[in-house]
Amino acid sequence: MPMIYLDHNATTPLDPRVLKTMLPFFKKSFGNPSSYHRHGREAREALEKARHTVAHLLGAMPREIVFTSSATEANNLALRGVVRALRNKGRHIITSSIEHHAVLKTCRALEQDGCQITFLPVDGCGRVDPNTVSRAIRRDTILITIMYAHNETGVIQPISDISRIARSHNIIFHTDAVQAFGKIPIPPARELCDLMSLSSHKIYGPKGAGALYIKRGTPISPLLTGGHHEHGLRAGTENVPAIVGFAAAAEHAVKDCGKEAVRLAALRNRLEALLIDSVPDISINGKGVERIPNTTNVSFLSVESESVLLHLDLLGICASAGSACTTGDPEPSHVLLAMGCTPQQAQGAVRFSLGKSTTARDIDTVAAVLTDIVKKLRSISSVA
Amino acid sequence: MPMIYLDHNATTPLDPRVLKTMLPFFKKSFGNPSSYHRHGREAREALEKARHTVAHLLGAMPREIVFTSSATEANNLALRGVVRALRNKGRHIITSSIEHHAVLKTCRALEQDGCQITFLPVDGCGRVDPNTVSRAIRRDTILITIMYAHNETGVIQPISDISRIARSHNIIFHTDAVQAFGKIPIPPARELCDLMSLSSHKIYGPKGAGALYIKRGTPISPLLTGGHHEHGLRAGTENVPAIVGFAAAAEHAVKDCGKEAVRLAALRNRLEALLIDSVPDISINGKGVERIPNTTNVSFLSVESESVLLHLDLLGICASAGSACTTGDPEPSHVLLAMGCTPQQAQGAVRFSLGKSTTARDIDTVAAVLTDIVKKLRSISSVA
Amino acid sequence: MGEKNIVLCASQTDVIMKTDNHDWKKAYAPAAQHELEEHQGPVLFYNEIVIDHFTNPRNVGEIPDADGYALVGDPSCGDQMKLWIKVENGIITDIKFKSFGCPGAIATSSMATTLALAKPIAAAKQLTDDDVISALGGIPENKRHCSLMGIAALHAAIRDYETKHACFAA
Amino acid sequence: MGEKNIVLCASQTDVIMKTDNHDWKKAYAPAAQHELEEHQGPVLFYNEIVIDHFTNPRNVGEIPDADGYALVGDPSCGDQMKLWIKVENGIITDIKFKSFGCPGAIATSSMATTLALAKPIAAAKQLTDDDVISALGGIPENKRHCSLMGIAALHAAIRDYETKHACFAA
Ligand SMILES: Cc1ncc(COP(=O)(O)O)c(C=O)c1O
Ligand SMILES: Cc1ncc(COP(=O)(O)O)c(C=O)c1O
Ligand code: FES
Ligand code: FES
Repeated sequence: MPMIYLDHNATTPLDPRVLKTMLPFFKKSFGNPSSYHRHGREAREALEKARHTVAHLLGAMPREIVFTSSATEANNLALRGVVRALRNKGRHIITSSIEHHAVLKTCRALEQDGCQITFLPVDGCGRVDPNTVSRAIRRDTILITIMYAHNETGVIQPISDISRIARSHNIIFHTDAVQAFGKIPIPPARELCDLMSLSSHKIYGPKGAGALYIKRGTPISPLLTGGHHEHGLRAGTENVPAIVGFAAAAEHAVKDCGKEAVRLAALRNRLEALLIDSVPDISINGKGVERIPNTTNVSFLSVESESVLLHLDLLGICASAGSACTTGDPEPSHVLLAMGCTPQQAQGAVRFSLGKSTTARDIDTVAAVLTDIVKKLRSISSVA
Repeated sequence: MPMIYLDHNATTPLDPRVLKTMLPFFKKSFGNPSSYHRHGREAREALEKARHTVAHLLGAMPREIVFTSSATEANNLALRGVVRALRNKGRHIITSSIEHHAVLKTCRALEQDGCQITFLPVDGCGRVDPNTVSRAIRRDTILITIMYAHNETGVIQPISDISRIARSHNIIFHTDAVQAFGKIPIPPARELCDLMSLSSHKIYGPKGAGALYIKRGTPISPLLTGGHHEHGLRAGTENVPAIVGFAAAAEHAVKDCGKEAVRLAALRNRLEALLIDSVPDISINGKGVERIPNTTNVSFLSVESESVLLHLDLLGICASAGSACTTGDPEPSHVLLAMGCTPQQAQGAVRFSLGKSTTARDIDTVAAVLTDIVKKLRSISSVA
Repeated sequence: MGEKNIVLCASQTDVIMKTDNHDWKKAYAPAAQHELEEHQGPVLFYNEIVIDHFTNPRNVGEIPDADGYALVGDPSCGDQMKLWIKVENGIITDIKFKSFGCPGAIATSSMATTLALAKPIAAAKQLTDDDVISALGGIPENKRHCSLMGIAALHAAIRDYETKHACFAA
Repeated sequence: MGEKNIVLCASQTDVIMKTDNHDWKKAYAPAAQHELEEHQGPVLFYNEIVIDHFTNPRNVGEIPDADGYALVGDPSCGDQMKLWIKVENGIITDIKFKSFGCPGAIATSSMATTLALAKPIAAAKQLTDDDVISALGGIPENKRHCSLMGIAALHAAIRDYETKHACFAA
């Protein structure tokens, strides 16, 4: 059965070129970057080169990059680290109601620890209104965290405006740029924010690596304490092969980003056009505004997304409903509900996230297959 | 130049068989274990199989294993997680003064957060006296954390006795078993402790994976919040290749452990005997008591360990002074000082940690070379 | 010093085997198996029977002149289903359902209707979600709640039939 | 909405290049270089001159009838060294050291003695650890403190000589 993988926002296949850059660090250059000998030096050199690369791509200084094991860890470090460093200054955080769980659940946990969190609403397209950010700011606001581009809908936030507001109030600004980096051009980190989270496995890099950009001077405490790794901000023997792979993947992503964005946007738009044409009663969530080019989120009225997904899966097509890490939650997506979808619309939402391997043929196949699947499911639906 | 690697306690080369088990998860089976399709299922199956393997080897239930990115993270999760879960019960922790920095620095950080920590002393061989544990227990003691075997000296703690004391007082007991697991037989986790930390890259597995054994029912809060990964105790897309590799490495380590322990103990003893024979004024730290078989820690009086190491490195021999993650600290090892070494003895301490690749010939070479190096350095030493 | 458990240089296999022989297998293996299933996590491993009932659901449709009807919803997920029965001489002679639900809901509803068809009302009332699940050869742990919907609808439709019937009798 | 920076589907290279041309190179590159060196971390990248002075330290030994002598220690690491000088007509005609120290300490002491040898006292007093480090072609950032020991010992030995000399003159 031919495979069509349209779940690139969940994870991407590892670029074979990236794997190649990693292999030496599994084999000959296996050293611990903190070891006092040639093996250590080799590993250390590779680690610092990777840091240099990522810093350069972001428009940052190497010292401002802390490698983590994932973007989840980067988000946790950003939020918990700032809260701990500024605990005597204030306890109010502003975020949105549509953040990734790595931010949302962390905010909830911080709430239990005595923080106060403002969860901003979004409009029907899933965007935060910068004015609501301004209005939410209090004297004890220590952090604003708003994601760059959404994993479920692809919607891009008015991040520069929000950044400007944060800066004008001298409040630390964090953005989860996991789904933006490498997919769209982003301004130099130092112009945009104080903290930015990245993930390797979303850009054809290996799992097990992420990064937090930390602008020089940003008050932050470590989450993992121990040895003096990562400027004292993240203890634990560095995962050198993964970090090296992450840097290589980031380089490729940025280099290919321009062409690939155009190509994917065309394919994504084609998929949407085909579906609008052949499937009645659908809505495309977030379509009205700027989105990352590889993502579309489609609500098929009167059917349940998991049933669509299983039919697709049986035909060798991989897609998802919402983010991977809420798979299995019976509740409809918090994101779509926040955007004003009805529970039924939210239950019928399927995310297609395209990537390097996606072809026009894939798109045509998927559109055709979906037409049948939705027809079939509607024929047995109790709400059709 | 032939390479002799005697720094296995810092990190080990990846077993080629282990790399082989990992490769499919970089390539075809790259899925996110939380994704709703075949790629997700493949990854999920591999992840749960790995959990099963590690659980079985430890004498635990799969559900009691949480995979982390490193043992540092496992130690942080254990300490910070219990403190958070039991914050209304008490704030006193008992540990030793010779723990790995991942425990020691975390204790220091918790101290700043209002915990009270008892750092138990050790005897001249580096062992904690279980009676001191008993005496340190208070009504508000919530956790005892004592490492199993020491990374710098190899000394094994009277862990069963301490475990019994903890159990009889109903206090949660954590042990950092990073340097014990796979090197010596260890009792089933559930009989020994409530929490146990492991690291993959110390047993010929990949960097980027660790585990925390959490006995069913142990109160603990997550450190990384986000998606529902790892039973809700550790959010973040799972590093499937590393976890699969970790499990494979653990299997090999346990299987080979018996034979390898005998072989390495013989080689280690040979190294010590040769050095005692040919280098005057040395002392072997922790020699009097049970140690893991691959480790020896030798103080060469009147010379400075870094100078010994650089000479060794120039000859292609890799060793270390203390733990890798304190490399570059100018201060002498906190561990040796706690054992009653003079600062000078501590400054002259070199750790040799043997491993799979080590041969009798390596040992003879190293002993011969060291004789010359120490003679040379003593000839220029101001304290000789 | 009580270090009997830690025999330096002894074979690890011994300990593991001891573990196997003594407590591990007895105390942990069954639990472990259960735990594994429970923790296959959010990704679902449906078996072939379930897949078959999902892709070819039995008894889909509506019965315009039904004797009993029910609409039930699962509040946890917002899914819902409708179920109709036709009863003759106390026997369910026809049963149809429609479902806005997940694969688990569709397959269990399909199986529930299959089990109920041609059964006397009294017997159909005894059917439980466990019957449905075991007829399907099992269902992932976190999909158990879905199986309740089909059974709940069946029972509700029977109640509906009985209420109407009672009315007629009255 | 001020989204000018985010041009969907535009070439990423543009932004990166803009960054390069405008601020990045100017504002960041030099700092970045410095940062990289600083953050090569605990593992030390000694250059060949340093390695040479470490493996073949110059002027090792003692001068039994020295004119000046000093013992200095680095309190941060506990390392120490001894240094002897012989002075004739205000010129350092011989200099020897012994060191219980790290490679950085040995190499910098070796270089310090090399620089001081045959120099007039006045000139030797002007030597700084920066002179030593630059003569060595640089030393890892976290080893700078080691270079202080050789220079401190030299200056102390000169003071010792001058004190004794002053005594004689009195
Ligand atoms: C927007 C966003 N943030 C954070 C994450 C978490 O990334 P990771 O899997 O590296 O923890 C993801 C992906 O799951 C994401 O899409
Ligand atoms: C005893 C001990 N605990 C913890 C660690 C930390 O392990 P990791 O490198 O996986 O964080 C190490 C190794 O550095 C160790 O030897
Ligand atoms: S998830 Fe709603 S019925 Fe299965
Ligand atoms: S570390 Fe002590 S002198 Fe270099």
